Amino acid sequence: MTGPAILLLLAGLGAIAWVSARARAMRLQTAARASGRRDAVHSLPGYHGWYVALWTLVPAGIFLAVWANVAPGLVMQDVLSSPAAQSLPADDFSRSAVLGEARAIATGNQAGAFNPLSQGLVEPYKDAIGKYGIAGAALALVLAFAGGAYAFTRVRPDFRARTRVERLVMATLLIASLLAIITTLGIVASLLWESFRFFSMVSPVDFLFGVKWSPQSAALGYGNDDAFGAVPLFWGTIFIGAIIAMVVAIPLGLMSAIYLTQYASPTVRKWMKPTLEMLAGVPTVVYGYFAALTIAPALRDFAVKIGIHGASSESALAAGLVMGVMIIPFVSSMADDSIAAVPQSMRDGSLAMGATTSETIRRVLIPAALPGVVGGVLLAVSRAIGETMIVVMAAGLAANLTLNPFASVTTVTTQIVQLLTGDQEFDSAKTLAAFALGLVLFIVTLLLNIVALRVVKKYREAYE
Amino acid sequence: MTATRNPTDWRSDAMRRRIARRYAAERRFKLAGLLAVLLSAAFLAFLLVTMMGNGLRGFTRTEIAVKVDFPASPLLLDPNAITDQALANANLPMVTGEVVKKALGADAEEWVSPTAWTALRDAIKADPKILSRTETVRLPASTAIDLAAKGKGSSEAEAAVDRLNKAGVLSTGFNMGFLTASDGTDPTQVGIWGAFKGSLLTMLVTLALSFPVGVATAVYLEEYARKNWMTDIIEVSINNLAAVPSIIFGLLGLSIFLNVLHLPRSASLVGGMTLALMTMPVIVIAGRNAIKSVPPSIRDAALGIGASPVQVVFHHVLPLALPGILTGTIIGMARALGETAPLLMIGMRAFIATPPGGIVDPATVLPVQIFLWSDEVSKGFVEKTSAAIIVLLIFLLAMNGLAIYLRNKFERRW
Amino acid sequence: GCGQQSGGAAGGTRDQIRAVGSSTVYPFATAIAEMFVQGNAGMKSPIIESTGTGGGMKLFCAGVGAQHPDIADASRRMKKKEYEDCQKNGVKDIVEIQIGVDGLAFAESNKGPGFKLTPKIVYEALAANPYGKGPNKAQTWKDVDPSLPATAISVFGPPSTSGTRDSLAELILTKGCETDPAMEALKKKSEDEFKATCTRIREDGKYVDSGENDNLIVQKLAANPNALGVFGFSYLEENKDTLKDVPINGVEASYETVSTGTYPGARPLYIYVKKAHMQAIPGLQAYLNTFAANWDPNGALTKRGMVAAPEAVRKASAEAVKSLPVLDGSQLK
Amino acid sequence: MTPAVETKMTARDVKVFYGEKQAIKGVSIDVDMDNVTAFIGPSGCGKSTFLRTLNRMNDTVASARVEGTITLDGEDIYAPSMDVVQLRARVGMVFQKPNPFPKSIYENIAYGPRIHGLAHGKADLDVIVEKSLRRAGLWDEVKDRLHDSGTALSGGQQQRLCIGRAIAVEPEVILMDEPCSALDPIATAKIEELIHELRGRYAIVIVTHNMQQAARVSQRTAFFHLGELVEYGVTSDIFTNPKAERTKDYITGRYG
Amino acid sequence: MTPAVETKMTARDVKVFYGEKQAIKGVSIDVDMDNVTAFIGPSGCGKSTFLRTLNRMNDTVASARVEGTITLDGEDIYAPSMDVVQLRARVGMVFQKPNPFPKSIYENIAYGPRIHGLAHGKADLDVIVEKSLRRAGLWDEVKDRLHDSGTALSGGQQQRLCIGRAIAVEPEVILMDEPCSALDPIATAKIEELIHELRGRYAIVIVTHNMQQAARVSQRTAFFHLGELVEYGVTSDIFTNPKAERTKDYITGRYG
Ligand SMILES: Nc1ncnc2c1ncn2[C@@H]1O[C@H](COP(=O)(O)OP(=O)(O)OP(=O)(O)O)[C@@H](O)[C@H]1O
Ligand SMILES: Nc1ncnc2c1ncn2[C@@H]1O[C@H](COP(=O)(O)OP(=O)(O)OP(=O)(O)O)[C@@H](O)[C@H]1O
Ligand SMILES: [Mg+2]
Ligand SMILES: [Mg+2]
Ligand SMILES: O=P([O-])([O-])[O-]
Repeated sequence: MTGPAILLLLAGLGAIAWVSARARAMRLQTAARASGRRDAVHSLPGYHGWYVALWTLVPAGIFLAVWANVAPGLVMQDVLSSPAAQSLPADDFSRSAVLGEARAIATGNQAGAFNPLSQGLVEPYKDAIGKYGIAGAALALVLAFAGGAYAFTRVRPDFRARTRVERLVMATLLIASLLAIITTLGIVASLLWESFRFFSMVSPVDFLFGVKWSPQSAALGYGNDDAFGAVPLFWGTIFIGAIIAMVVAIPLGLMSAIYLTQYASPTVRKWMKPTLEMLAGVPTVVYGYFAALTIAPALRDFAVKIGIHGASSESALAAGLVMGVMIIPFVSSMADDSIAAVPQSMRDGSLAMGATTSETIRRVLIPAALPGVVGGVLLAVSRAIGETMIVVMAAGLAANLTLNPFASVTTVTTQIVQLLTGDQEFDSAKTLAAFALGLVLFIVTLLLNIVALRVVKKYREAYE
Repeated sequence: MTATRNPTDWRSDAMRRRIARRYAAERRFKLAGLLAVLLSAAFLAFLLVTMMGNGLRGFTRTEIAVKVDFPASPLLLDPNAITDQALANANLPMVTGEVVKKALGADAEEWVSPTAWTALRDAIKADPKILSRTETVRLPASTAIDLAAKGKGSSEAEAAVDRLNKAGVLSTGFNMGFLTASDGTDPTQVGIWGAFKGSLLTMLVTLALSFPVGVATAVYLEEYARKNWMTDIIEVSINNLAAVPSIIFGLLGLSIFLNVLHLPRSASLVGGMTLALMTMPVIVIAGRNAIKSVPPSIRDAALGIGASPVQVVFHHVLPLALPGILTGTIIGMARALGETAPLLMIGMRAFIATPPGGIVDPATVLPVQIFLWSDEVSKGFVEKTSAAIIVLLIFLLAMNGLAIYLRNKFERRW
Repeated sequence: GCGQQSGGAAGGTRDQIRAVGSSTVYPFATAIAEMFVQGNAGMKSPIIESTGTGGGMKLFCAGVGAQHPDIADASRRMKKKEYEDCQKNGVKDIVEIQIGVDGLAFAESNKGPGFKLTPKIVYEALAANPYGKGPNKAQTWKDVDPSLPATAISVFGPPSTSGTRDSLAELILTKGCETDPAMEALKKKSEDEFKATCTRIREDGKYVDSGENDNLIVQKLAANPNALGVFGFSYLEENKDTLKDVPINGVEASYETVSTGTYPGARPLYIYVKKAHMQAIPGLQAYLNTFAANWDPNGALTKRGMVAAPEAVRKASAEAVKSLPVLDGSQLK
Repeated sequence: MTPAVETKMTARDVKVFYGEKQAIKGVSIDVDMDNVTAFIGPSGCGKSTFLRTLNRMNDTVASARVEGTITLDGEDIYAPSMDVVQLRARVGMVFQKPNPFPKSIYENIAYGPRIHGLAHGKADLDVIVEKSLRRAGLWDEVKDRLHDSGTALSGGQQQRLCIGRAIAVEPEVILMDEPCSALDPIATAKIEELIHELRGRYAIVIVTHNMQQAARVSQRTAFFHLGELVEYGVTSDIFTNPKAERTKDYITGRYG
Repeated sequence: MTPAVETKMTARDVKVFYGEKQAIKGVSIDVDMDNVTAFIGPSGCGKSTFLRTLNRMNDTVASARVEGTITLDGEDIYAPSMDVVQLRARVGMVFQKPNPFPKSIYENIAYGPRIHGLAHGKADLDVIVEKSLRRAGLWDEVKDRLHDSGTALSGGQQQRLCIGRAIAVEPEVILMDEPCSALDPIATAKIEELIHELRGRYAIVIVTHNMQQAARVSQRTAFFHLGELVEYGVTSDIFTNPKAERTKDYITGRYG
């Protein structure tokens, strides 16, 4: 029996269970209600239906899921004990290649064999798959019937079916929310594990404090010593994401938020706010393309014109500038929220003293909203340093420690992409370095985020 | 206490000057705000205009009308047995070259696209009887001619365009192929359909995974979770996941989905799973805010007449929060649709010239296609890249617009 | 679900050809892929990833089976070490096919000063440790050779996983290095030390490692008139309107000089195929045939900037496509 | 204090804590069937808190903890065997701010009967809806627009809708927490009139901050102060002749 | 109604609209120097709205529109030549909920003098701060912690701080909108005492929903209802001998 067929059958059983249990509950309840006691009836008939249907479906479903993982092993055992399997090659690699091919042919996923050995195994495979398929289906059906029957006997007017069904709903919700933890753990585990392997080749001190970054030469076999000093990357990341981008984004974002919330007419606000939000909706690959093709050459020409000869066509400034623009809506929406969270009474208080609007904003609203704004800026920084495509396309790969915005610097994310695209050898220090960089990036953004949320939360509480 | 102060003389000159100064500062401040808004908007406009300027040309292509005398051509085909394989064996590229040379001169072979023969093939397939007569077929021009016809070509190509124009065989029209074809090597022949379908499949996986989980999590946290250490951990995890750089999710996808679980490389399935992890926290946070904004009085009302907590949520809270949740979901999906970096990590950057058939087939997505084209050698790709960007932007802006519309429409003041 | 089908045992299924490797070969491999699809009705398009020759070799040699690529594109010959790696992982029967020739081109922007270089100049400008005499101090081209302009040295080139980089080391840097007789002695003394001295490139930002995307280098060069770029000849051909060639030893890179081998940077292009995959992957043979049908001097590939191999080599390669001879590892270096 | 009427609910030594903080400090009270009972007292004295213990609405406040015994028809409502959902159907509640569901008027009333399975078929439900709206004194005003949104009604109508909604599930007790404080005088008068009509059919408990209102609608008044029940008795006695000093001070407007 | 005292502000036929909706329907009133004037009336009758027209705080509500004439010392405060910034300095305001700025106590008081340039140097400012805090009856309680945050004070202290803040710019009129409604009885008593002390130095207008409070602190009372000024007169008259029926009903608790 095939997978879809058995699933369809189960679904049908579930539907039957639902309908019959509901009908039975309805009959019983009508009788019970006649007794007049209010608590003679507990749940709506529909809940009885769900209760029985779930008992029919869930155990059988769980069994099938387990079976799907166990059965291939059993099939394999069966096949291996067949006479044709005796001639299989001894080494694991070719052996599993043959078995895999035979299975693919048996299940119709592959047309013909290119290894003659596998042709002989196709029949045993087909037999075994058929045998265990039927066994699994039968067991599932038995379980479905047993579960359904058990539940059906419990349908009584005062049976608390709703409570049971709701308990399952709650359990499902809880499990869903645990997924967030699992993802986080997955990230941490994968980063930690690969980074651990990296740090067994390269000392963490060299990595964190070294000033020379040249993983390519390490890959060429010149040794790992002092090839993985990540300080220039950190600097480049900070220079582009936390300095240049913020110099653009903070004033523009903050002032936009102030203008739109405090001065603009409702019509202007209604149109300009979504317009600015559009800046956040433009994908970063577009910003990257724009930075690399339009902004960077223009900046370079400009730099050369004003006499900076070393200007690179992949300057930190181009990437930072464009990234700053991308960040504007983040800053402005955080600033907007923070300013809006300052109680109206503060504003009234100041205006009633005879302060002008700008005095009120500068001397009361902004100081009062400052924690929120700072939190927002921290979030924006964390966003900027994790941004990848803009720097991959517009920033350079040269690991320079420089203060010159027209020079080329490289960033952590650029290097991660660089190290991992293409070459996928999982035990060279070069590949693993990407994970170490990822770990640093993760930790830093995590800390920034935690601090920012703390600050913002504290601030919110202050006005609650 | 010192001697009582005199009442302030608000009419004194000093005071008047002071007030004038204060008003001037007020105007300056307001102007600065206005400038900030305008500057930001101007940047957006500049970006869009640049993309449009480059990209609109990408939606058109230049064709050369060539008179083909089929019976006289070196084509050995039986009009009654036109199969794909027969066409494939007929050496059409060579035939096309000959035909073009015959019609337009010895150097004309360079003027049509290297894949121009497909136009010939399609013409024969559409009407095999064509083989017995002379017929004009429109062949796509080569990149050089195409660019020159659009005013961006080299001097030689421009001379050729002049000649063709004089002969009256050159025409520029809407490039349907750009919407229906997939990746390719010749810019005049590429299209976005493959990448677009890849995006679609990827988004489908993302949505199927992140929406139910995200909503369930939001409901649990907002409505049922008691405040304890576990809820705290869940909350912190979600808030942090929302801020984790996307590339980290790529690393996760690479090391877990590909290297541990051995899921297929470059597939929409893995792309979708990776992006789902990224999108889920966005949905959770939006969902929680939407749920939070449903006033407690509604819950009280339902509880007060004997609805169970689960009924309260499913009958009242969720329907009311749905617009907010959908808004958040659309925004999250829009972000996922524009995402590039994590997908590079899991190999969705290969050259794939046929659209994916399912979620386990190798695929690429629109933003990655843009990234790949931006690195192409041929200059014809510049306008194609911008054109693809326009398509992507239209989708994203439409999604964001929809979200804003939903938000405004259903924004309730309780 | 899917993990069990495609992973686990090596069988599984894949009905698309998968090729990885050289960015130099990439445009030709994709062009062939396209023709393959058009010429073979119903075939799915091959998947081709540009990872650089070295990166491609690593993926290629990782094993036999659906999850490993069928073809490695290379802009240099397979190295002995890579061959051994392949053998270790069960990739026993490898077929080597030379598809054409490429030139390692040096280029500058059309607005550039017009460099004229020799391997010696290049070596002295780019080596990390010229002639083993300590770190490279040259800042401007003039420091290297008085005939050159006093602009800062700035060379965009491919990364270490790339065959182009290997070719740069082998065809140019080593030649330049060997102009110093002391190096001969060093070579005899220690092969490793010789290699390090002659091929290691400086890392102080003068040589800018620009990733696998040669096109990016092209764009950056166009924007930066004082810089030099190193990449495959086809890229230069495609961008003649913004870039111009920099002659080496007075020889310009052109179709003729490369194909005849008079250009010092000429190098062969290869593809490597797993014999074990020939029957498992539908269309693999047809894909190779498509290559063979298009690598002639007036074939489709030369239109895309590849230089056809000499007649004899083409004949041998065509034969290889038919008979699929297994590569003998002992010939490799 | 010991009238010869049927006692519907009793509370004995009820204490309510919000976390550490005690909001109700041992209150004992009897609510009987034929009277309207009013809870008065200054803001924050615990009137709402105590009211909400009577139908276990305090269960929804995570930090709240209730001690003592409360019975409905002699049955302990905090006993594990008590099903909260049923309890709340039997002890209905009307809130300070009218809170109709953002659904049609019809659906507002029909919701309760639906989830409790009280109606068999559409016709049955129609009957329940009409009856409940009539009892809530709203039928004539809304009978032509049953499918308009409940939130489109005026405040006073909304509050009557909420009362109708509570009535629809056939409760035995109706708790009202300042049901008129958000309404204008005319709407207030209507609700007060409605309470008069409902009296006797249901045991009614009403919290109010308006002493005049307490005097007008109730027969029994309980005065709370700082979480304690200071005085409980016949309404006219409390207002004309309060026994406790605190009650007197409150009634004469010394605080609150 | 025509006492022989100095009239500080006059309002003539003032109408206020919020968009379409009219909140004040032609109110004329005189506020004089030596008396405390109380505005009473049920919730939503327009007390706050009218109060806010007196220092043009309604300008900050986009939808609000004011008609009629209001003068301060005979000068039309809605005339184009009137500078709002000055006006608000001259007509100070204290709000319902204490709203100190989240700055130090010192800075809260110093804010007004600073922006208006009333102090010349630090010493001068110190003097102003001390004097204002003394007048607000807060000096002794806070003199040792002038640099603590103003929000760390108790509610009553915060409200006195807000009064001190208003005083610091030497206003001529002080408007108070239910200044005690968020305070406990003891803090309320302190504020009422303060109002007594300030009387005569400033023209004071106070909105209150507590009639006892109006009776205690004011000499003139204006009763508003549905946007109209129903009755205005000497406080004791209004409370003991109201002329209008509505006033009487309100004072005896018939509505509100
Ligand atoms: N959810 C809660 N958590 C903590 N404390 C609470 C909560 N609800 C009420 N309280 C506190 O319990 C006390 C009694 O509150 P309650 O709402 O019962 O007073 P009330 O008499 O109804 O006042 P009001 O007339 O203002 O409605 C108050 O001190 C209040 O602050
Ligand atoms: N910003 C506003 N926009 C629209 N309507 C408003 C606004 N502020 C007040 N109103 C309306 O104007 C009317 C008078 O309101 P106002 O706040 O002046 O009343 P009040 O007498 O102060 O009441 P309370 O005692 O509740 O403070 C009310 O109907 C109110 O709803
Ligand atoms: Mg209450
Ligand atoms: Mg008011
Ligand atoms: O990409 P390469 O050709 O330089 O290996």
